[in-house]
Amino acid sequence: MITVLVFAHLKEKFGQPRLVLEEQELTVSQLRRVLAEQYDLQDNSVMIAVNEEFAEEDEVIRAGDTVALIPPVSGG
Amino acid sequence: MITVLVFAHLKEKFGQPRLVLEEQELTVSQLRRVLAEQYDLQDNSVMIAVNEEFAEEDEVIRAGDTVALIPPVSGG
Amino acid sequence: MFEIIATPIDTGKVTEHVMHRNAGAVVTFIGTVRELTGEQKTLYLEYESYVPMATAKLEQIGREIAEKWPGTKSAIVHRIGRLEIGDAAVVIAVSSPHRAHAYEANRHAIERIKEMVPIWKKEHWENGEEWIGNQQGTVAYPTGKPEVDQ
Amino acid sequence: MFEIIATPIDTGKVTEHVMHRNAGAVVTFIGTVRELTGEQKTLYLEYESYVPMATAKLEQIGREIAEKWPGTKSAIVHRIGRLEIGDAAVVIAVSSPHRAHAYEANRHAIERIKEMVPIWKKEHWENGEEWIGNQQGTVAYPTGKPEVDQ
Repeated sequence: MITVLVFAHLKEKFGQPRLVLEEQELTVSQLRRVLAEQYDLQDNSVMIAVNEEFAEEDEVIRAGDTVALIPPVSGG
Repeated sequence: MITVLVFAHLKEKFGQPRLVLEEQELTVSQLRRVLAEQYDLQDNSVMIAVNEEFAEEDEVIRAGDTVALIPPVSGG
Repeated sequence: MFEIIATPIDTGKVTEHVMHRNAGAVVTFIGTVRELTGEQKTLYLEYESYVPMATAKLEQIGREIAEKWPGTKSAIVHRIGRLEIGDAAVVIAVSSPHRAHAYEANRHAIERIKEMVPIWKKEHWENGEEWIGNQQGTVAYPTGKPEVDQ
Repeated sequence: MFEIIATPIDTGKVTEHVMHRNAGAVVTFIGTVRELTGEQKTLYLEYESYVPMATAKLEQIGREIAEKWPGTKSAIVHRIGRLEIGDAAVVIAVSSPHRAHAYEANRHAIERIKEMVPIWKKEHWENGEEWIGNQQGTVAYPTGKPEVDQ
Protein backbone atom coordinates (compact mmCIF):
# COMPACT_ATOMS: atom_id res chain seq x y z
CA MET A 1 0.00 0.00 0.00
CA ILE A 2 1.10 3.56 -0.70
CA THR A 3 -0.12 6.48 1.37
CA VAL A 4 -0.43 9.84 -0.40
CA LEU A 5 -0.57 13.00 1.74
CA VAL A 6 -2.80 15.79 0.46
CA PHE A 7 -2.95 19.45 1.47
CA ALA A 8 -4.86 22.70 1.08
CA HIS A 9 -7.74 22.54 -1.45
CA LEU A 10 -6.98 18.89 -2.19
CA LYS A 11 -7.50 17.98 1.46
CA GLU A 12 -10.88 19.70 1.25
CA LYS A 13 -11.68 18.04 -2.09
CA PHE A 14 -11.00 14.56 -0.71
CA GLY A 15 -12.34 15.31 2.77
CA GLN A 16 -9.26 13.72 4.34
CA PRO A 17 -5.51 14.41 4.69
CA ARG A 18 -4.38 11.19 2.94
CA LEU A 19 -5.33 8.74 0.24
CA VAL A 20 -4.41 5.06 0.55
CA LEU A 21 -3.62 3.29 -2.73
CA GLU A 22 -3.54 -0.49 -3.14
CA GLU A 23 -0.46 -0.47 -5.38
CA GLN A 24 2.86 -1.82 -4.10
CA GLU A 25 4.95 -0.04 -6.69
CA LEU A 26 4.34 2.48 -9.47
CA THR A 27 6.01 5.42 -11.21
CA VAL A 28 5.02 9.02 -10.70
CA SER A 29 3.29 9.06 -14.11
CA GLN A 30 1.38 5.91 -13.18
CA LEU A 31 0.37 7.59 -9.92
CA ARG A 32 -0.99 10.55 -11.93
CA ARG A 33 -3.08 8.08 -13.98
CA VAL A 34 -4.45 6.42 -10.85
CA LEU A 35 -5.32 9.82 -9.38
CA ALA A 36 -7.12 10.78 -12.59
CA GLU A 37 -9.07 7.53 -12.92
CA GLN A 38 -9.88 6.72 -9.30
CA TYR A 39 -9.87 10.16 -7.68
CA ASP A 40 -10.97 12.49 -10.48
CA LEU A 41 -7.76 14.49 -10.09
CA GLN A 42 -6.25 15.61 -13.38
CA ASP A 43 -4.12 18.67 -12.68
CA ASN A 44 -0.61 19.09 -14.01
CA SER A 45 -0.01 22.05 -11.75
CA VAL A 46 0.04 19.57 -8.85
CA MET A 47 3.58 18.39 -8.18
CA ILE A 48 4.40 15.07 -6.59
CA ALA A 49 6.89 14.72 -3.77
CA VAL A 50 8.45 11.38 -2.84
CA ASN A 51 10.22 11.22 0.51
CA GLU A 52 9.99 15.01 0.84
CA GLU A 53 11.65 15.79 -2.49
CA PHE A 54 10.03 16.83 -5.79
CA ALA A 55 9.97 13.75 -8.03
CA GLU A 56 10.52 13.27 -11.76
CA GLU A 57 7.74 11.59 -13.77
CA ASP A 58 9.71 8.36 -14.19
CA GLU A 59 10.69 8.01 -10.53
CA VAL A 60 9.52 4.73 -8.96
CA ILE A 61 7.42 4.85 -5.80
CA ARG A 62 7.46 1.79 -3.53
CA ALA A 63 5.36 0.78 -0.53
CA GLY A 64 6.77 2.58 2.51
CA ASP A 65 7.75 5.73 0.59
CA THR A 66 6.24 9.01 1.79
CA VAL A 67 4.28 10.49 -1.11
CA ALA A 68 2.59 13.88 -1.17
CA LEU A 69 0.60 15.95 -3.66
CA ILE A 70 1.89 19.52 -3.76
CA PRO A 71 -0.50 22.01 -5.36
CA PRO A 72 1.07 25.34 -6.44
CA VAL A 73 2.44 26.86 -3.25
CA SER A 74 1.40 30.22 -1.84
CA GLY A 75 3.56 30.84 1.20
CA GLY A 76 5.46 34.01 2.00
CA MET B 1 31.26 88.15 10.43
CA ILE B 2 30.60 84.69 9.07
CA THR B 3 30.91 81.57 11.20
CA VAL B 4 31.96 78.37 9.43
CA LEU B 5 31.27 75.05 11.17
CA VAL B 6 33.88 72.33 10.69
CA PHE B 7 33.67 68.59 11.36
CA ALA B 8 35.64 65.36 11.51
CA HIS B 9 39.28 65.67 10.39
CA LEU B 10 38.85 69.40 9.71
CA LYS B 11 37.82 69.97 13.30
CA GLU B 12 41.03 68.22 14.34
CA LYS B 13 43.09 70.15 11.76
CA PHE B 14 41.84 73.50 13.04
CA GLY B 15 41.66 72.41 16.69
CA GLN B 16 38.20 73.97 16.99
CA PRO B 17 34.63 73.31 15.77
CA ARG B 18 34.24 76.68 13.98
CA LEU B 19 36.16 79.33 12.08
CA VAL B 20 35.13 82.98 12.30
CA LEU B 21 35.74 85.04 9.14
CA GLU B 22 35.77 88.85 9.06
CA GLU B 23 33.88 89.09 5.75
CA GLN B 24 30.30 90.38 5.70
CA GLU B 25 29.44 88.84 2.32
CA LEU B 26 31.18 86.53 -0.15
CA THR B 27 30.38 83.81 -2.65
CA VAL B 28 31.14 80.14 -2.08
CA SER B 29 34.11 80.36 -4.49
CA GLN B 30 35.43 83.37 -2.62
CA LEU B 31 35.06 81.43 0.62
CA ARG B 32 37.16 78.64 -0.89
CA ARG B 33 39.86 81.20 -1.72
CA VAL B 34 39.81 82.59 1.83
CA LEU B 35 40.06 79.05 3.24
CA ALA B 36 43.04 78.32 0.95
CA GLU B 37 44.88 81.56 1.72
CA GLN B 38 44.17 82.07 5.39
CA TYR B 39 43.57 78.49 6.60
CA ASP B 40 45.72 76.38 4.29
CA LEU B 41 42.67 74.41 3.19
CA GLN B 42 42.64 73.60 -0.50
CA ASP B 43 40.48 70.53 -0.97
CA ASN B 44 37.80 70.29 -3.64
CA SER B 45 36.38 67.17 -2.07
CA VAL B 46 35.11 69.40 0.76
CA MET B 47 31.57 70.57 0.02
CA ILE B 48 30.13 73.76 1.41
CA ALA B 49 26.71 73.92 2.99
CA VAL B 50 24.83 77.18 3.47
CA ASN B 51 21.88 77.09 5.82
CA GLU B 52 22.02 73.29 5.91
CA GLU B 53 21.89 72.80 2.14
CA PHE B 54 24.70 72.03 -0.30
CA ALA B 55 25.61 75.29 -2.05
CA GLU B 56 26.63 76.09 -5.63
CA GLU B 57 29.94 77.89 -6.20
CA ASP B 58 28.26 81.20 -7.10
CA GLU B 59 25.87 81.25 -4.14
CA VAL B 60 26.26 84.34 -1.96
CA ILE B 61 26.89 83.92 1.77
CA ARG B 62 25.89 86.78 4.05
CA ALA B 63 26.59 87.48 7.72
CA GLY B 64 24.09 85.48 9.76
CA ASP B 65 24.01 82.53 7.36
CA THR B 66 24.95 79.13 8.79
CA VAL B 67 27.94 77.87 6.81
CA ALA B 68 29.57 74.45 7.17
CA LEU B 69 32.43 72.58 5.55
CA ILE B 70 31.36 69.04 4.62
CA PRO B 71 34.23 66.64 3.94
CA PRO B 72 33.32 63.45 2.05
CA VAL B 73 30.79 61.69 4.25
CA SER B 74 31.23 58.19 5.68
CA GLY B 75 28.01 57.34 7.52
CA GLY B 76 26.00 54.18 7.20
CA MET C 1 17.37 28.59 12.08
CA PHE C 2 14.96 27.32 9.42
CA GLU C 3 11.57 26.69 10.95
CA ILE C 4 7.84 26.38 10.36
CA ILE C 5 6.06 27.40 13.55
CA ALA C 6 2.45 27.79 14.67
CA THR C 7 3.08 30.70 17.06
CA PRO C 8 3.93 34.39 16.50
CA ILE C 9 7.39 34.97 15.00
CA ASP C 10 9.92 36.83 17.13
CA THR C 11 11.53 39.05 14.47
CA GLY C 12 14.29 40.24 16.78
CA LYS C 13 15.30 36.66 17.54
CA VAL C 14 15.50 35.74 13.84
CA THR C 15 17.60 38.83 13.14
CA GLU C 16 19.94 38.27 16.09
CA HIS C 17 20.46 34.71 14.91
CA VAL C 18 22.42 35.94 11.85
CA MET C 19 24.35 38.80 13.49
CA HIS C 20 28.04 38.34 14.22
CA ARG C 21 31.26 40.37 14.55
CA ASN C 22 31.93 40.50 10.82
CA ALA C 23 28.41 40.92 9.51
CA GLY C 24 28.42 44.65 8.70
CA ALA C 25 25.06 44.44 6.94
CA VAL C 26 21.89 42.68 8.01
CA VAL C 27 18.75 42.72 5.84
CA THR C 28 15.48 41.48 7.29
CA PHE C 29 12.30 40.86 5.31
CA ILE C 30 8.96 40.61 7.10
CA GLY C 31 5.98 39.42 5.08
CA THR C 32 2.80 40.53 6.83
CA VAL C 33 -0.89 39.87 6.28
CA ARG C 34 -2.23 42.74 4.19
CA GLU C 35 -5.84 43.85 4.49
CA LEU C 36 -6.50 44.95 0.91
CA THR C 37 -5.78 43.12 -2.34
CA GLY C 38 -7.10 45.47 -5.00
CA GLU C 39 -10.52 46.28 -3.56
CA GLN C 40 -10.98 42.94 -1.86
CA LYS C 41 -10.80 43.03 1.93
CA THR C 42 -9.15 40.14 3.74
CA LEU C 43 -10.56 39.24 7.16
CA TYR C 44 -7.86 36.73 8.11
CA LEU C 45 -5.64 34.07 6.60
CA GLU C 46 -4.95 30.44 7.25
CA TYR C 47 -1.58 28.92 6.34
CA GLU C 48 -1.08 25.19 6.03
CA SER C 49 2.18 23.39 5.36
CA TYR C 50 3.70 20.02 4.67
CA VAL C 51 6.00 20.76 7.60
CA PRO C 52 8.90 18.28 7.27
CA MET C 53 9.31 18.97 3.55
CA ALA C 54 8.88 22.74 4.00
CA THR C 55 11.55 22.76 6.72
CA ALA C 56 13.89 20.80 4.44
CA LYS C 57 13.21 23.27 1.61
CA LEU C 58 13.94 26.27 3.85
CA GLU C 59 17.24 24.60 4.76
CA GLN C 60 17.90 24.07 1.06
CA ILE C 61 17.37 27.80 0.44
CA GLY C 62 19.87 28.49 3.22
CA ARG C 63 22.42 26.28 1.46
CA GLU C 64 21.74 27.94 -1.90
CA ILE C 65 22.40 31.33 -0.33
CA ALA C 66 25.59 30.23 1.43
CA GLU C 67 26.89 28.88 -1.86
CA LYS C 68 25.89 31.81 -4.06
CA TRP C 69 26.91 34.55 -1.61
CA PRO C 70 29.85 33.24 0.45
CA GLY C 71 30.16 34.79 3.89
CA THR C 72 26.42 35.35 4.29
CA LYS C 73 24.43 33.79 7.10
CA SER C 74 20.65 33.32 6.83
CA ALA C 75 17.63 32.39 8.92
CA ILE C 76 14.02 31.85 7.83
CA VAL C 77 10.92 31.32 9.97
CA HIS C 78 7.45 30.86 8.45
CA ARG C 79 4.32 30.84 10.57
CA ILE C 80 1.28 28.63 9.90
CA GLY C 81 -2.25 28.49 11.30
CA ARG C 82 -4.65 31.41 11.53
CA LEU C 83 -3.09 34.85 11.03
CA GLU C 84 -4.76 38.21 11.51
CA ILE C 85 -4.17 41.42 9.53
CA GLY C 86 -0.70 42.79 10.29
CA ASP C 87 0.69 39.49 11.62
CA ALA C 88 4.07 38.41 10.27
CA ALA C 89 3.75 35.29 8.11
CA VAL C 90 7.44 35.02 7.29
CA VAL C 91 10.67 36.56 8.54
CA ILE C 92 13.92 36.22 6.57
CA ALA C 93 17.21 37.57 7.94
CA VAL C 94 20.50 37.59 6.03
CA SER C 95 23.78 39.02 7.27
CA SER C 96 26.85 39.66 5.15
CA PRO C 97 30.08 41.62 5.16
CA HIS C 98 28.71 43.27 1.97
CA ARG C 99 25.36 45.03 1.89
CA ALA C 100 24.64 44.23 -1.77
CA HIS C 101 24.87 40.53 -0.97
CA ALA C 102 22.56 40.84 2.04
CA TYR C 103 19.84 42.48 -0.09
CA GLU C 104 20.24 40.06 -3.00
CA ALA C 105 20.35 36.92 -0.90
CA ASN C 106 17.32 38.01 1.11
CA ARG C 107 15.34 38.67 -2.06
CA HIS C 108 16.40 35.26 -3.39
CA ALA C 109 14.98 33.62 -0.26
CA ILE C 110 11.50 35.11 -0.54
CA GLU C 111 11.29 34.39 -4.27
CA ARG C 112 12.28 30.76 -3.67
CA ILE C 113 9.76 30.41 -0.83
CA LYS C 114 6.97 31.62 -3.11
CA GLU C 115 8.16 29.24 -5.80
CA MET C 116 8.71 25.90 -4.15
CA VAL C 117 8.27 25.65 -0.37
CA PRO C 118 5.13 23.60 0.40
CA ILE C 119 3.09 26.19 2.28
CA TRP C 120 -0.43 27.21 1.27
CA LYS C 121 -2.51 30.23 2.13
CA LYS C 122 -6.28 30.33 2.40
CA GLU C 123 -7.76 33.81 2.14
CA HIS C 124 -10.89 34.52 4.13
CA TRP C 125 -12.73 37.47 2.63
CA GLU C 126 -15.97 39.15 3.59
CA ASN C 127 -17.70 37.28 0.77
CA GLY C 128 -15.97 33.90 0.74
CA GLU C 129 -12.75 31.99 1.06
CA GLU C 130 -10.22 30.43 -1.28
CA TRP C 131 -6.97 28.49 -1.24
CA ILE C 132 -4.43 30.64 -3.09
CA GLY C 133 -2.31 28.94 -5.72
CA ASN C 134 -5.30 27.04 -7.08
CA GLN C 135 -6.63 29.84 -9.27
CA GLN C 136 -6.73 29.82 -13.03
CA GLY C 137 -3.65 31.50 -14.37
CA THR C 138 -1.37 29.87 -11.83
CA VAL C 139 1.83 28.78 -13.47
CA ALA C 140 2.03 25.04 -13.93
CA TYR C 141 5.36 23.25 -13.87
CA PRO C 142 5.77 21.42 -17.21
CA THR C 143 8.62 19.37 -15.76
CA GLY C 144 6.50 18.33 -12.82
CA LYS C 145 8.59 20.36 -10.37
CA PRO C 146 10.01 23.83 -9.96
CA GLU C 147 13.49 24.49 -11.38
CA VAL C 148 16.41 24.19 -9.00
CA ASP C 149 17.06 27.91 -9.45
CA GLN C 150 15.12 30.62 -11.29
CA MET D 1 10.93 58.93 12.03
CA PHE D 2 14.20 60.38 10.68
CA GLU D 3 16.67 60.81 13.50
CA ILE D 4 20.30 61.11 14.50
CA ILE D 5 20.66 59.80 18.05
CA ALA D 6 23.51 59.24 20.50
CA THR D 7 22.01 56.17 22.18
CA PRO D 8 21.53 52.54 21.02
CA ILE D 9 18.99 52.15 18.19
CA ASP D 10 15.85 50.15 18.95
CA THR D 11 15.50 48.18 15.70
CA GLY D 12 12.05 46.87 16.59
CA LYS D 13 10.76 50.38 17.17
CA VAL D 14 12.06 51.62 13.79
CA THR D 15 10.48 48.63 12.05
CA GLU D 16 7.15 48.99 13.83
CA HIS D 17 7.07 52.63 12.85
CA VAL D 18 6.54 51.71 9.16
CA MET D 19 4.17 48.76 9.65
CA HIS D 20 0.49 49.21 8.85
CA ARG D 21 -2.55 47.24 7.68
CA ASN D 22 -1.66 47.41 4.00
CA ALA D 23 2.10 47.05 4.20
CA GLY D 24 2.48 43.40 3.16
CA ALA D 25 6.27 43.69 2.92
CA VAL D 26 8.70 45.30 5.33
CA VAL D 27 12.45 45.38 4.62
CA THR D 28 14.83 46.43 7.37
CA PHE D 29 18.53 47.17 6.91
CA ILE D 30 20.85 47.20 9.90
CA GLY D 31 24.37 48.51 9.37
CA THR D 32 26.58 47.21 12.16
CA VAL D 33 30.16 47.85 13.20
CA ARG D 34 32.29 45.14 11.61
CA GLU D 35 35.49 43.94 13.26
CA LEU D 36 37.56 43.14 10.17
CA THR D 37 38.17 45.25 7.06
CA GLY D 38 40.50 43.11 4.99
CA GLU D 39 43.06 42.11 7.61
CA GLN D 40 42.73 45.30 9.64
CA LYS D 41 41.04 44.87 13.01
CA THR D 42 38.75 47.65 14.22
CA LEU D 43 38.66 48.25 18.00
CA TYR D 44 35.75 50.70 17.96
CA LEU D 45 34.29 53.53 15.89
CA GLU D 46 33.32 57.11 16.51
CA TYR D 47 30.59 58.76 14.45
CA GLU D 48 30.20 62.51 14.28
CA SER D 49 27.44 64.41 12.49
CA TYR D 50 26.27 67.87 11.52
CA VAL D 51 23.02 66.92 13.19
CA PRO D 52 20.44 69.47 11.92
CA MET D 53 21.58 69.09 8.31
CA ALA D 54 21.88 65.29 8.59
CA THR D 55 18.34 65.09 9.98
CA ALA D 56 17.07 67.27 7.11
CA LYS D 57 18.89 65.03 4.62
CA LEU D 58 17.36 61.87 6.10
CA GLU D 59 13.96 63.52 5.74
CA GLN D 60 14.85 64.35 2.13
CA ILE D 61 15.65 60.69 1.49
CA GLY D 62 12.25 59.81 2.95
CA ARG D 63 10.60 62.21 0.49
CA GLU D 64 12.61 60.82 -2.44
CA ILE D 65 11.42 57.31 -1.54
CA ALA D 66 7.78 58.33 -1.14
CA GLU D 67 7.90 59.97 -4.56
CA LYS D 68 9.76 57.22 -6.40
CA TRP D 69 7.87 54.30 -4.80
CA PRO D 70 4.33 55.49 -4.00
CA GLY D 71 2.67 53.67 -1.13
CA THR D 72 5.93 53.00 0.71
CA LYS D 73 6.60 54.29 4.21
CA SER D 74 10.14 54.71 5.53
CA ALA D 75 12.05 55.41 8.74
CA ILE D 76 15.78 55.97 9.24
CA VAL D 77 17.73 56.27 12.48
CA HIS D 78 21.52 56.79 12.56
CA ARG D 79 23.52 56.58 15.75
CA ILE D 80 26.52 58.80 16.56
CA GLY D 81 29.18 58.74 19.28
CA ARG D 82 31.34 55.78 20.22
CA LEU D 83 30.18 52.42 18.84
CA GLU D 84 31.58 49.00 19.67
CA ILE D 85 31.90 45.97 17.37
CA GLY D 86 28.43 44.61 16.54
CA ASP D 87 26.57 47.81 17.46
CA ALA D 88 23.99 49.05 14.95
CA ALA D 89 25.12 52.33 13.37
CA VAL D 90 22.07 52.75 11.15
CA VAL D 91 18.63 51.16 10.85
CA ILE D 92 16.45 51.72 7.78
CA ALA D 93 12.91 50.32 7.58
CA VAL D 94 10.69 50.51 4.50
CA SER D 95 7.19 49.06 4.19
CA SER D 96 5.27 48.64 0.96
CA PRO D 97 2.34 46.74 -0.49
CA HIS D 98 4.93 45.33 -2.99
CA ARG D 99 8.04 43.53 -1.83
CA ALA D 100 10.17 44.63 -4.82
CA HIS D 101 9.58 48.26 -3.86
CA ALA D 102 10.47 47.66 -0.23
CA TYR D 103 13.84 46.15 -1.19
CA GLU D 104 14.64 48.81 -3.81
CA ALA D 105 13.61 51.78 -1.68
CA ASN D 106 15.59 50.46 1.28
CA ARG D 107 18.69 50.04 -0.86
CA HIS D 108 18.21 53.56 -2.22
CA ALA D 109 18.21 54.91 1.34
CA ILE D 110 21.53 53.37 2.38
CA GLU D 111 23.23 54.41 -0.89
CA ARG D 112 22.02 57.99 -0.43
CA ILE D 113 23.18 58.07 3.20
CA LYS D 114 26.65 57.00 2.16
CA GLU D 115 26.61 59.63 -0.57
CA MET D 116 25.39 62.82 1.00
CA VAL D 117 24.26 62.74 4.62
CA PRO D 118 26.77 64.67 6.77
CA ILE D 119 27.93 61.89 9.08
CA TRP D 120 31.57 60.90 9.49
CA LYS D 121 33.17 57.78 10.87
CA LYS D 122 36.51 57.59 12.66
CA GLU D 123 38.03 54.12 12.72
CA HIS D 124 40.11 53.20 15.74
CA TRP D 125 42.44 50.34 14.87
CA GLU D 126 45.06 48.54 16.93
CA ASN D 127 47.74 50.59 15.21
CA GLY D 128 46.13 53.99 14.76
CA GLU D 129 43.01 55.94 13.91
CA GLU D 130 41.61 57.74 10.89
CA TRP D 131 38.58 59.72 9.78
CA ILE D 132 37.06 57.78 6.90
CA GLY D 133 36.16 59.74 3.77
CA ASN D 134 39.42 61.69 3.95
CA GLN D 135 41.59 59.09 2.24
CA GLN D 136 43.24 59.47 -1.13
CA GLY D 137 41.00 57.99 -3.76
CA THR D 138 37.83 59.41 -2.26
CA VAL D 139 35.51 60.64 -4.98
CA ALA D 140 35.44 64.41 -5.19
CA TYR D 141 32.35 66.25 -6.33
CA PRO D 142 33.31 68.38 -9.36
CA THR D 143 30.09 70.36 -9.04
CA GLY D 144 30.82 71.08 -5.39
CA LYS D 145 27.92 68.90 -4.20
CA PRO D 146 26.53 65.42 -4.70
CA GLU D 147 23.96 64.94 -7.44
CA VAL D 148 20.30 65.03 -6.41
CA ASP D 149 20.01 61.36 -7.36
CA GLN D 150 22.67 58.83 -8.35
